Amino acid sequence: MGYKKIKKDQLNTFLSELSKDYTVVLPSRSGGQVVFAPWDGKNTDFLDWYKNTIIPPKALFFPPVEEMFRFRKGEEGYEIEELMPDKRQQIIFGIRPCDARALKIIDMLFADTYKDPYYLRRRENSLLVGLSCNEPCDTCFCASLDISPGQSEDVDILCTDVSDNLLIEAISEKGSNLLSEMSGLSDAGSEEESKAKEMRKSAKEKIARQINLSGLQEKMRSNFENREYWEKASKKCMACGICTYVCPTCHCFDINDENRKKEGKRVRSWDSCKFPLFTRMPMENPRHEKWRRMRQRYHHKFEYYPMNFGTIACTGCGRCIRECPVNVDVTEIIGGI
Amino acid sequence: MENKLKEEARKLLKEGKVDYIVGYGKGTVKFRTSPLITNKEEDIEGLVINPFIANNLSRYPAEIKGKLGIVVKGCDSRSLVSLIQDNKVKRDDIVILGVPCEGVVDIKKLVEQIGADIDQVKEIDKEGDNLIVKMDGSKKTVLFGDVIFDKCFGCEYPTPLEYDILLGSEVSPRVELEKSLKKIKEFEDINAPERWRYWKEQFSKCIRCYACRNVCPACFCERCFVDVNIPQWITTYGSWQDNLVFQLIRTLHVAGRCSDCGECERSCPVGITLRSLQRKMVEEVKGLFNYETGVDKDAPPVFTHYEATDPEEFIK
Amino acid sequence: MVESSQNENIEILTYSEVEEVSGYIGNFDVRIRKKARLVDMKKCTGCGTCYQKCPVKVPSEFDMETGMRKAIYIPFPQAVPNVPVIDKVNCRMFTKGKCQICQKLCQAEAVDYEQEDEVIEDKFGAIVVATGYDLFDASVYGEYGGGRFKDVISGLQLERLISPAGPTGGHIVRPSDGKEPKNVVFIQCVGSRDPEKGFPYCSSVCCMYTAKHAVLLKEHIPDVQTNIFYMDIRSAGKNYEQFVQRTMEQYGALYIRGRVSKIYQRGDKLIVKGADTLAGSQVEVEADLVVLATAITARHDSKELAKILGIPYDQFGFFTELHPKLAPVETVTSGVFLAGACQSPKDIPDTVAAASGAAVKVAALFSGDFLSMEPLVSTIDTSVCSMCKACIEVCPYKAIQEEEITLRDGTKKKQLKVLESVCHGCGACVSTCRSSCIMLKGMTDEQIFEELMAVAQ
Amino acid sequence: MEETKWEPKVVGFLCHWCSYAGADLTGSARMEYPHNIRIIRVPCSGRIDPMFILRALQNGLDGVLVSGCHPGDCHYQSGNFHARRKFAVTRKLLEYVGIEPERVQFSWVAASEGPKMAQVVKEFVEGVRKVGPNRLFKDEIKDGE
Amino acid sequence: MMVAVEKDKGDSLMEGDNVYIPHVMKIEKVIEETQNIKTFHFNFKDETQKAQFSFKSGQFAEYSVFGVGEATFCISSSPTRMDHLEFSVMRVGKVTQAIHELQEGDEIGFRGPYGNWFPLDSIQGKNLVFVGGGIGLAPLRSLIWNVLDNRDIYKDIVILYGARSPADLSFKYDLEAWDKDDRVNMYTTVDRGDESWTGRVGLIPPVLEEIGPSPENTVAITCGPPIMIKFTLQSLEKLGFTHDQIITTLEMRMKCGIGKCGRCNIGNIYVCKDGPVFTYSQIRNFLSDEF
Repeated sequence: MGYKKIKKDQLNTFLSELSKDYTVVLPSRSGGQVVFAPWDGKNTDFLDWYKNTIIPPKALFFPPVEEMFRFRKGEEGYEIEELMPDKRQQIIFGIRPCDARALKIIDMLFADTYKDPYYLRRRENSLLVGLSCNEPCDTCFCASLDISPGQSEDVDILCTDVSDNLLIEAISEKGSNLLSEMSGLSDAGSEEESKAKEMRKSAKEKIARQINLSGLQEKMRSNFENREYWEKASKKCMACGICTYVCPTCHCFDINDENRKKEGKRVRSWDSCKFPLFTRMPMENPRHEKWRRMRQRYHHKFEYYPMNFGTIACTGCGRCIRECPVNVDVTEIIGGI
Repeated sequence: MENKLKEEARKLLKEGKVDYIVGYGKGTVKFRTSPLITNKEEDIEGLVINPFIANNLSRYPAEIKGKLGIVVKGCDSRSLVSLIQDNKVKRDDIVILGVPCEGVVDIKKLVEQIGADIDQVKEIDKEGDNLIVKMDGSKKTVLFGDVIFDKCFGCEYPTPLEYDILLGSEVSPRVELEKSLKKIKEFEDINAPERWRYWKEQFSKCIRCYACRNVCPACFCERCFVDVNIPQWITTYGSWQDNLVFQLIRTLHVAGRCSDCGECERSCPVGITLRSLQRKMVEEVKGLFNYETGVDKDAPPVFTHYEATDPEEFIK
Repeated sequence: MVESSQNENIEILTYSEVEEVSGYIGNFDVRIRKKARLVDMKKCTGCGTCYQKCPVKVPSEFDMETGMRKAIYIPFPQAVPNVPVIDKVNCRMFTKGKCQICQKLCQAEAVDYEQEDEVIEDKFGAIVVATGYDLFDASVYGEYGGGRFKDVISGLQLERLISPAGPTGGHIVRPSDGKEPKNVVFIQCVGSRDPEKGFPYCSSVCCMYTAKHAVLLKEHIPDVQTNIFYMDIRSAGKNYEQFVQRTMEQYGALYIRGRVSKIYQRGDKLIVKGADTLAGSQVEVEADLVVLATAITARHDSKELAKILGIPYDQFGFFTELHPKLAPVETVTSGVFLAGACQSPKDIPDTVAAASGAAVKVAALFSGDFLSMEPLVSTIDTSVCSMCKACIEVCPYKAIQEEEITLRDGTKKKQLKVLESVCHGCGACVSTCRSSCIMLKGMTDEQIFEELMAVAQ
Repeated sequence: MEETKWEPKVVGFLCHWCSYAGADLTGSARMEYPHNIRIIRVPCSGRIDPMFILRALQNGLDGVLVSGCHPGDCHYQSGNFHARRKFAVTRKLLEYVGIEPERVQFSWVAASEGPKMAQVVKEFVEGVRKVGPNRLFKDEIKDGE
Repeated sequence: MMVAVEKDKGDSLMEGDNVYIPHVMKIEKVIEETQNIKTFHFNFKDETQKAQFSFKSGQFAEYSVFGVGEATFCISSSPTRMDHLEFSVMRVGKVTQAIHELQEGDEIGFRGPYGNWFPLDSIQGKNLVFVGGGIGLAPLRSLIWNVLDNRDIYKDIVILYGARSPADLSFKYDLEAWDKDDRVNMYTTVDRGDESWTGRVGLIPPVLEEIGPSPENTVAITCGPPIMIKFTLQSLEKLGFTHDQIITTLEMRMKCGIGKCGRCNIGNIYVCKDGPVFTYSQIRNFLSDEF
């Protein structure tokens, strides 16, 4: 499928055409924070300032708070009304390659053995339009997880910002069908393609930070018992939930009921293995100490997930490094094993 | 000032006066420092003092057992003293290395001032009262006073009141209260329903990561009231009502112990203006009971004793 | 006094002071300092030669300076135990270093100058505070002579003069020249009901003892004329009013309703100038003797004692009872009871009633080996307590104490414990505890939560 | 509860020894006070936690009255003194955050002040009626309201 | 002699697509075992669901009290007696407290069955030693009745059940039934007896060693509080049992029950999806100092 391109100032028309039968979601900073929000129909200046959102796009599929079903005590007992996400298709515009890969990673878990209806329904209803990174952040280290900032197979359509216009490339079959229906796209010339390739190469070099994963699994298994290492690594950690909530591949959750007897909702919400209550049982709590919880988090991502699903549950987006109040750095800890 | 700190820290460790040194180490992210907690002498070299030392280290003595040598700025030292008042830290268990602080740079303000992204900035160094910001190819000077945290404007005690070793000469307080309270005054001018709607929006962003609680030195409880499930006062999932109630009760718990170190607002990943709540309480407690946090380590905590002349005009 | 000294259940510790009280109801640890009286109680036979021969004479506190006593003395003849004490301040042996007359003369060799204070530490179940009162020092009143006139005496001094065991053997004489007074003036409410002097309250007993004095004076000196300046006579007790009427009618006491503005000396007489509001005229009385009905105040050291016992006191230094109407003999600190004037000025019948009330309360306390309490007490969940001890400071009853336990693996751990017997269930600790690990039984957070849910239905 | 005639529904935290007894006295002295108030008895005003106030408002109650003994005659000596400090700070915070001050009222009512209790409750309920129903914690705040 | 424990069992997924929606069941009977343990008999409200439902002993389910929350308990009745289902609860927290307040006729949410099960086929033709502690008898009970219902496939069976005190002995009616049943040798012990207790007194491990079942062609199945399991495993080793011959259930905090929420994750296995039934050898290799 040849490359398409569109002038950046025509992006507006392109998006409004899309939003006829899709809800378009793209990065916005109206509320002071960079978040994915439904398009307000007008401004598309995010191309100039957008690096990445604080809360990852996983929140669009696995929201921080999600109502699962409503129960009501009728005359002859409880009725349950399922609260499924609405049917409307949505387009996530501007998702970065690292976040797209992260979605692919947690797809595996949510689909393993028991299908998670809420997450998978939203995934089926949405179409990812990726935006390759030209200016990676200082905290990014996606290169060392062989995710190239400029290229992504995990999206349906990939756009690359080539100075004045946007190179559009259909990746998935769904993406190409959508592109074929779209009008107002002209074929990209070869020099745009070469500029895009060279942009991608330069973006990859710009990534200074990297994480050394060589022989990680054996190293981690042997280092599991090394209590002193984990205690030192977790001494400054505050055991808050930021690193797990801003991480695109973290998927742990908690299920609670609304606190009313007659009628209420069951709610799924994010939870973090960093909190002591995560594994607290009436008799004892296997992971009461802070260092055990930090060890569990890193082992789950870099040892257990690869054993179960064959891929490391980290995409090097660097959010946990940037957002951590005390600057605990995963590359330092994993590198130091 | 850094060399004096390293020298003192090494001495403390060598003489075995302290088990751990808690100080600021170079962060792996540019222009950020990260707490450095070590008992090995070779790590002491990593200690730094620069205009980016934002963390409030007095959170650690409550967690780490044993004797600690701890580096504190003005506001941190007041949190430490408040912990001593709360019997959480024994004064002779800690050796306080006081840093007279001229203010800490707020990266968000710096980015606004220079108009470029922080990743482009290669180097920042401080000369006298302005900062030289070096980017690849261009250089900008910014007035230091324009980019420090709001809290630093209203700082009455830049030099720690309680210290064993002072790492530099005293610093005169920079009491520009109206700048420090600008946000709070602005906020108070809008009418009540608007204010409520503002907090409703703010706390619908909250994802309950509890960073504001875990970062705050005044929040040292073993088990927080939020984790109580019999009765379930506050839901564990983040509905905006419960987030707001959680923060209001936390603010009341911290009132009288908050030294306005601004860590809660700085750490909040979704950028909720928490300092407007806490700083308001600092003003109220000073106004009502003429009590300032962490100024006198023998004074009883403000809510465990009372005066017969406490204000009560609001009580019918 | 004698009867109680012989009762084997009662141990009398005189010349002793309570230094420290800790623990709680049923388990008070009390440290008592039995000061050295320099006379061995076991050997002394009470013969009295020592205090007859002692060369030193000092004004006697018991007789309110109307009489004298020796450096080695017993306060009054029927004192129990009948063993003298040596007053180190005035005894020549200590001021000049030599004398020892009493030691030489004492056949029982009971005098021992090297005797040391003895400290007794013991466990007690309850404490009854009956430390009495002090008299207000009227010399503060310039208009009554400011203490310059010897013939202006207080009611208690007159009591000593009337008492047969007193310094004048019961003969009422003027302290200045020893003559019998013919014209006596009594002035009521000296210090009492006077906010400037800091005693706005009525001492409640002076009207009655002044009436009694007027009667006794008449009996001792048939031709005496008593004049009593009063504001209003408080005779509320049983037959009290009849007694006052009788004083007026049978004993010719002249009750003048008005205040005395000045007393000055003229010759050997004291001129008392005052008003008579009923007649609406000035009055001047030539008196041989003026008796001031001075106010009853709390003991000068009552505040220190209250701190030692951990009981509250009011602004005058009187100890505060648990409830003015419903629990006048108990205090907030359970196990500590009050009897008599130390709680508030009382006359003898009220004091006896309060004392028996306190005694019965103690007896009730000791009746069973378990203390039956209201179950409204709080408990601390020590597994989540972060030891900030705010609850200790907030508890009005000091019911939360720190204890040390040894865990299974031998390590020692400090934790807080609520003393069920002391806690009154006010709940101040529950709302102060920020991590809500204190539960008040009967008023738990869960109950209030359910109530709130129900109310909002 | 159809909306035509909205009646404010308020809760009162009364301390057992004074205010609760005062309210009792109000009743026994046949004095009227509005029926909108439901009373929750607490041993002392020191027992009242700001969480109760916020929970009451979150449950949709239109007002919270907190009443205790006059300073000095608290049955537990210092309960109301500590409470007074806590209420002072709580009130300032609630007002700052945008909760109408009339919704949360503090008062001292002694056991003997029956009439005062009736008067405090009347004034309080009128104040809440003026401010209108409590929509604070509702999700859909329509702008018109 | 490795006792294989199957890992994937997608087939028994009952609900069409949404695995989180519980079934509303009616409680038929409540038995007060001890002052903090209760057993509930419950049943489906409509027959169609009941017909499709099948489970194996050792599996657990998520029980929800609407408005309070969900909790994880094993199904303690035997699959061979499908007239009703049973589960037992010890009162320890918010949800268990709410469950204890349920009476007959009330309704309860039920989601499951989840997890793997006792390897029925591979223990055929073997001697069985059941060691249960306190509430630990609940999962065992399901297997014991299952085994007794087709008794002849198995050799001789030893049941050892212990509790802290006579008052804490639960499932007394089962204990008597097994005591009278001569096909089974039944031992009951209590840590501390009281005046009315005539039976054996002593902790489970020493009593187990005293009974001394031979490890020859035997499988031991044990459940109970962590401390009891720790010492029981030691005494089993002393008796010569190899780690493959010991099967136990692992106690972990569970919420979703389907291997997603991350709570019960130890090593690369999810106790709720891949367990809770494990052989001791399996536990040894993925478990380290966590327990």
